[in-house]
Amino acid sequence: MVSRTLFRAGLTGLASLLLVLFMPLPVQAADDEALRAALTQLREADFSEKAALVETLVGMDHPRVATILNALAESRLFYVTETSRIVIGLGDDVEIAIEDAITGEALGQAVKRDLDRIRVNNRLRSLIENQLASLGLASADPQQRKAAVEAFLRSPKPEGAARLKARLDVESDQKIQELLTAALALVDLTGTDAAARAQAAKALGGWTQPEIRGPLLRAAAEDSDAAVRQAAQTALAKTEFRLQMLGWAETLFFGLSLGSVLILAAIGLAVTFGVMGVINMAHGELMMLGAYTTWLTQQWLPVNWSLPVAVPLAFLVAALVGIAIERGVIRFLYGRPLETLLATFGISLILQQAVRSIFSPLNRSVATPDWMSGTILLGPLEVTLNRLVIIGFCIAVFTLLWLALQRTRLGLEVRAVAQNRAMARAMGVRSARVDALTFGLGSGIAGVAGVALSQLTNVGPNLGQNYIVDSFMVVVFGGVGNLWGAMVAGLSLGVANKLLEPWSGAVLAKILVLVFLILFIQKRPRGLFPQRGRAAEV
Amino acid sequence: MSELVSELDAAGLHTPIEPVDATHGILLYLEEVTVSFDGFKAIDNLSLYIGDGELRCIIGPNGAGKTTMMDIITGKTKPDTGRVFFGQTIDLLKLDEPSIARIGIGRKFQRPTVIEPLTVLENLELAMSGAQRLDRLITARLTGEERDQIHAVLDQIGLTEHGGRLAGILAHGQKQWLEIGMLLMQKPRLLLVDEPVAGMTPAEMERTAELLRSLAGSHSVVVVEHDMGFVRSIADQVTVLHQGRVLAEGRLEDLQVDPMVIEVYLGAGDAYH
Amino acid sequence: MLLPHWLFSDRAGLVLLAVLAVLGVGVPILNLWVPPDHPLYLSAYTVTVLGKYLCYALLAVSIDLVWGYMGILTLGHAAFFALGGYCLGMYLMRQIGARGVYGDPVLPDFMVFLNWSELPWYWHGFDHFGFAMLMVLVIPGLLAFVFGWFAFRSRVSGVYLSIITQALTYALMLAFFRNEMGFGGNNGLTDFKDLLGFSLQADGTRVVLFILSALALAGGYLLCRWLVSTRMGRVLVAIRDSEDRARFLGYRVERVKALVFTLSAMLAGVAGALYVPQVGIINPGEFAPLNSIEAVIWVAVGGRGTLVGAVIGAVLVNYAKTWLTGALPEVWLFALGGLFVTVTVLLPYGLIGLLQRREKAA
Amino acid sequence: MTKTMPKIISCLLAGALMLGATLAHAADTIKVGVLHSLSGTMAISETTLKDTVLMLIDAQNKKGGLLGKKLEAVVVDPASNWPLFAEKARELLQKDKVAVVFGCWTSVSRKSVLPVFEELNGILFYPVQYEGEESSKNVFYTGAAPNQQAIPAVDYLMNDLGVERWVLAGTDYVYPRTTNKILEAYLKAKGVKDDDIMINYTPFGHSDWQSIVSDIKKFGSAGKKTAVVSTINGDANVPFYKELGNQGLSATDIPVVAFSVGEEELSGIDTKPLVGHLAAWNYFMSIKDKANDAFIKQWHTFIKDKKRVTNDPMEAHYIGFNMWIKAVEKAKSTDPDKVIDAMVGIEYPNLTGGVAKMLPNHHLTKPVLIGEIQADGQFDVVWKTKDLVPGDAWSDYLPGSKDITADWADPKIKCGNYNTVTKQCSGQNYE
Repeated sequence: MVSRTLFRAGLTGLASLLLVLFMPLPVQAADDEALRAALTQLREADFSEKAALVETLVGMDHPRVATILNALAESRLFYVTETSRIVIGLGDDVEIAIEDAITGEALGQAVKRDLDRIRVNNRLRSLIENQLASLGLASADPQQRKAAVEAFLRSPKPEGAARLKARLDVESDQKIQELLTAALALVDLTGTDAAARAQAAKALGGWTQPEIRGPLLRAAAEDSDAAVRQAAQTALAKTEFRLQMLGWAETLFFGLSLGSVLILAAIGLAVTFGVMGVINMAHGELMMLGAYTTWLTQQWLPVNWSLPVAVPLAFLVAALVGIAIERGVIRFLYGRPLETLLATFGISLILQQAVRSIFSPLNRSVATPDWMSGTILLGPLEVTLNRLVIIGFCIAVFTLLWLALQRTRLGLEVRAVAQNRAMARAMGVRSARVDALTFGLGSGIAGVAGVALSQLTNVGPNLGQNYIVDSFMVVVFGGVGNLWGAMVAGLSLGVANKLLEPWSGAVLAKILVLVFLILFIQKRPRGLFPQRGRAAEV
Repeated sequence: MSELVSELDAAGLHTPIEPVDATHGILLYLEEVTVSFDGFKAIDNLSLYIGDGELRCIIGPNGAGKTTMMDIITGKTKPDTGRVFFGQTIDLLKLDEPSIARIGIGRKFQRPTVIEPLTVLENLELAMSGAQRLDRLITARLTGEERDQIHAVLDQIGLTEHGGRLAGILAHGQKQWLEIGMLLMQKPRLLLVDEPVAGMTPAEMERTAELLRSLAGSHSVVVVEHDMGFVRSIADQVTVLHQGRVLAEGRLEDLQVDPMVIEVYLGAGDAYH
Repeated sequence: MLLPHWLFSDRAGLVLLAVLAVLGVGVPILNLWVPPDHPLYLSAYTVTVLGKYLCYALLAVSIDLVWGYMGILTLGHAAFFALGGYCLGMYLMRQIGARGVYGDPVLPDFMVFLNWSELPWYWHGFDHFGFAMLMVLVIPGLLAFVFGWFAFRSRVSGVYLSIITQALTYALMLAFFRNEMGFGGNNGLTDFKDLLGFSLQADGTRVVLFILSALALAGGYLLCRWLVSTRMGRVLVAIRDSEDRARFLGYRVERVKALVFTLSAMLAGVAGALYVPQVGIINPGEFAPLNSIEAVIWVAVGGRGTLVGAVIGAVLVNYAKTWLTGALPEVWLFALGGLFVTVTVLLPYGLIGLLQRREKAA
Repeated sequence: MTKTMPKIISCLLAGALMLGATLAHAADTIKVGVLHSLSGTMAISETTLKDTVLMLIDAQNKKGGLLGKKLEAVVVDPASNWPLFAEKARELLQKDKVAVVFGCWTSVSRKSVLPVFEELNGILFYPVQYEGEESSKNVFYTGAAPNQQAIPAVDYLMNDLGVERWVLAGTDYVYPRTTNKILEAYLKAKGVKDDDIMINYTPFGHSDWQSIVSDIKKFGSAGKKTAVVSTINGDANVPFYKELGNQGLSATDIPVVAFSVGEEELSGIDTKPLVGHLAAWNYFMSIKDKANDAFIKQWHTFIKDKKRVTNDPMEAHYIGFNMWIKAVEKAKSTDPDKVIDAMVGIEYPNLTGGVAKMLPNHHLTKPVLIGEIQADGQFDVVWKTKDLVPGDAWSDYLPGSKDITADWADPKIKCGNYNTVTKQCSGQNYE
């Protein structure tokens, strides 16, 4: 299945391309009036009539057609309620800029409620997409040629076959060649010639796209000719095997990505909890702050740029809050580690309510940048980009933190204090400062994790609570105060969870993982990688 | 169900406590004991014998394995190899800390660990042998002779007039004595005493020395100590541990002129007089 | 008046018992025999709210026993509270009988609705009050014993213990959320009609339940107070302050722990069982880890290791909640959070500690 | 232990007693209770409803109040804690003596307060679409019953989009389970085969949808047009839709029709990848109607934020509130019994055209609208029932409740759970 968002991105490009295509043609440029007439009919038409009108529009070789159809598909085509002028709206705010649909001249701002949107439904939308896409078969951009063939796959009509054949002869891109052959085979599969059908069925084995697998399934079941059914079944077996393999790979990937999320949520805790022995119940709320920071940056930065900016910002915000917490509350509680739990719990309540009062209890919508949306192919496996990015991000954060602790002066001091506070003091380490900075570091990482979470889940006052328990599990499982422990623990819990899910269901999987954790701690009372030093005495 | 009952019994009535048999005059046997923590050999093929009623001092630089040895005897650490016997018959490696404590091995920690929120008397009562049975935990009524035992020990450690005070507000030295007193309440055959005089005034040291000397004979006493002066004042026999092995054994005078021993201590960089 | 020494010496405890006695007598009078328009009249609302406080107080006492005296910070005690509640809830469900929405004589509504053909085995017997009551003690006790037995024997301690207790209650919460479990899923057990034939809507029943809660709290308090006054109590302190010392004195620490943990869980179970008929619903939310943490905080606020402190803390915090959620619904969390922070930072020994300091000053 | 202890504890006691002793002050106002969570997990959805009620009261007072008295809102926070809901309900009715309560969102909170309202004979307006199977003397259900949301939506998918294969995905609690049971029965009645139906339940706040979405993807790749009917609740929706978008499941491949996703939920999601997915409601903000425009303007001025959206439960409160006003005026009193009797038959215009009518079973007649998500987080109506659908308390598609009806008007029945076969009235908590 093709990534929609990439495809949409393609369309807009296609529009401009069509302009180029049509410009040179000296043919009588279909006069604006015909176009306006067609468009005017759109207003009153019901969905089936609209479908017909779209066909006619595609037929017209008017330079604006592509742009208009595009706007229609994205429901950005309006009537100004009183002047009944047809306009294209830009943007999704309450107030939007509009331009004349036919001439394309800008008409300034308009309030959306004063405009009448021309309604489309899914059927219409896919029709338009296919129509536009099929035009892209000759495009220079392989991305769009691919889209065109895939559009054809969704509604394979014999009459289109000729164009595909023509294309196949000149097609250079190998991937697209294969796709074209498949598309042609798909046409044959519905043809009259049994031999050709069997041939086609055989050729279609191993294609996992539903557009191909579907017809194959039907052929295997319903085809009049036994040989064809036979061929289809063998072909299907091939497909199914492929799907199975992919399924396993996918599960593993899911596990890894869930694990990476757990790690991100936990390593900040591994620092504050592990190294300092502070049970920071407000950790989740620090992640929440990170997520809200992301939202804020998106308010004044284009989505695509927001994240790179949000990461350091979130770190800063969370770290500052963290230091404030440490200086204001926690430093009075050293030597009473369990009390830190109670105090920080109070803090978490305060932070939550603060966010509710400032940003309202409603969730905030954090957009996913284009470079993080959609899917990409890892070899044969199609994986979601944002998960991939987050896995990478997790690794990056982890390495940085590790380097910070191993290679920097601060890291050295942190470890010294963790090992033996008194001794470190004697060696001239200003433990108060170190504590503050360590806590700041841990909190900052929580903030960074928040940025990642903002791409996966709700950005709201409850964000923290949903992760706090899990992150404690990870830290304890890995062994308090041990980064690698947190890493291994997060991954294994994530993968275990995902391996169980298919046969036990989401809830039971989670319960089983928890039970396993409880039993595991019986065997290793200090987690995977026990550590000595102050934290171990908590 | 009976299993459950026995588990419920805080004292484990079902773990028989056999009398220690020291007929050969040896109370504690450590033979070819080796224990290593992730690669590092804390105790390396150590063999050590403590006579019945003997007062033995064990000295050695930091990391010589003194405390680890005590952990092994008291069951806190299980050695990788070797044999540890209490008398002829009792294999200590088969027992856990509470049982070892109950068959008559008392241990005093490096840091004085008394139960600070409780009074001196309560501390002693807590340590009293036989007090650990579940029924005795609930119906805590002291019998006449138990009371006498407590007061006897109280005199012995010289805290008679402090009986009612909270252990937490005792002076450092007094805490050390109280802890020794708690060991005595266990009616032990063997006392393991870890750095009893650390941070004591000379006067307190003197009294501690007396106390330990008075214990020898009726009990075997093993004292781990750095302070050579103190060692000289109590010990007839001294063992030098180094890198988990017995380096030398004998009277302190002889050892102090032993070049190997000197080398170790100077090598260890500590200035001992 | 003849009092055992351990009670006689405990003046705060005596005051508490006196207050409970006053409540136990006063509340019924003010509710039943004072005319509603009289300023001193206590509405059923007040009675149930006070009853709820008492149940929470009992839960707090049970936590204080293991945390304050034995040094085990349990973050899963709400689990035992909820289990006790479910046990009684199941009895109450069975009492509804054919008066349910679907009028099935045996199956509770939610089972009819999920087309269960017959009662799952673990629901049998809960139509007998005695059995249900027994389970209120046995189920939490058993869970606590098994859990504690293994955890303590493998010497799980400190945060590790705290976190796995949390894991325990979390797992239970998820499990009870599942409708397949047969405990009513998210909606839990509700729409109770009567207890031993007495309508739960009747003021009389409410008052009786309130008195029972008062008695249970008094009983629970006396039990714990007595326990900590025995040598057992001193052993607990020894275990809290120096587990190794206790062990080298010959105490089977893990057994003592398991024993007391179980006892405490049973108390929590009783609290839960009294709680359910008064609030009229039990659902998986009661297992939420946050509830357990909050309960621990009540103890901290009152002052751990004093038992009385636990009671004061529980009542005070919950009274504050009741009052704040009504008085300043928008911002009450600020107040509550602030309270927790200040108490833990400024009053390490809780309110009791504050009072004692006053005493010393005076 | 201490001497001051007695003082302290007796103070506590006194304080506790004060709780009840405080009498509702002179009744020169009519008190309206607002029982919506302002903190905890449900605050996200319920806070808006609290504001809505405050707005309506405000407006009513500007119009001169009711029966010559001003309305006074009593707001409490049950903090998304179900037992607390019951306690707060009791507080409102018994301590504050409110004339009516607008509140609750989740089924469990309603179940928790139900006995209280029946015992103290209060009035509750419940504004959220729910699972039905209930009709209480003291509750008016202004949200949709399953037959006013689920069934029409499925019909649309079947007839207009030619869907043959169905995924019923929901959060594991009573509303989705009921709805899915009804739909399953309905689909089977329409000849859908078992293996063309996939049912999946997830816990509250489920956040990792990778596996499930990819299962849906696989299920949908069998060559038959597939649709997802989602009864996924609140918080879990955002990660679900995000995952849909990321795995490239667009509405043109596998449309998702949701019953608990409205404008407010969408305002928390980046909707661009979701264009074309559907929702079935009885109200959409996007609908052009004088009343609706006015309502939206009123909301924006009240909340002082032009970006805030309106949604279906808000309309439900709007209708419920105004019906209550009419009923009180009709009964010339706020006495519960009089008002409850007056309520049945009251009519009030919807914000989207047509007139809502309070039926004898305490449910409303509603139009059913199906909307497609737009890039701006609004819905475009693509289908709408010809006329209003009467709310059905007891579903005809559930074996248990086929022959049960509710009728509070007919003096011979006067029951919310009346079995037309056995002529029995069961499961009532009042005399």
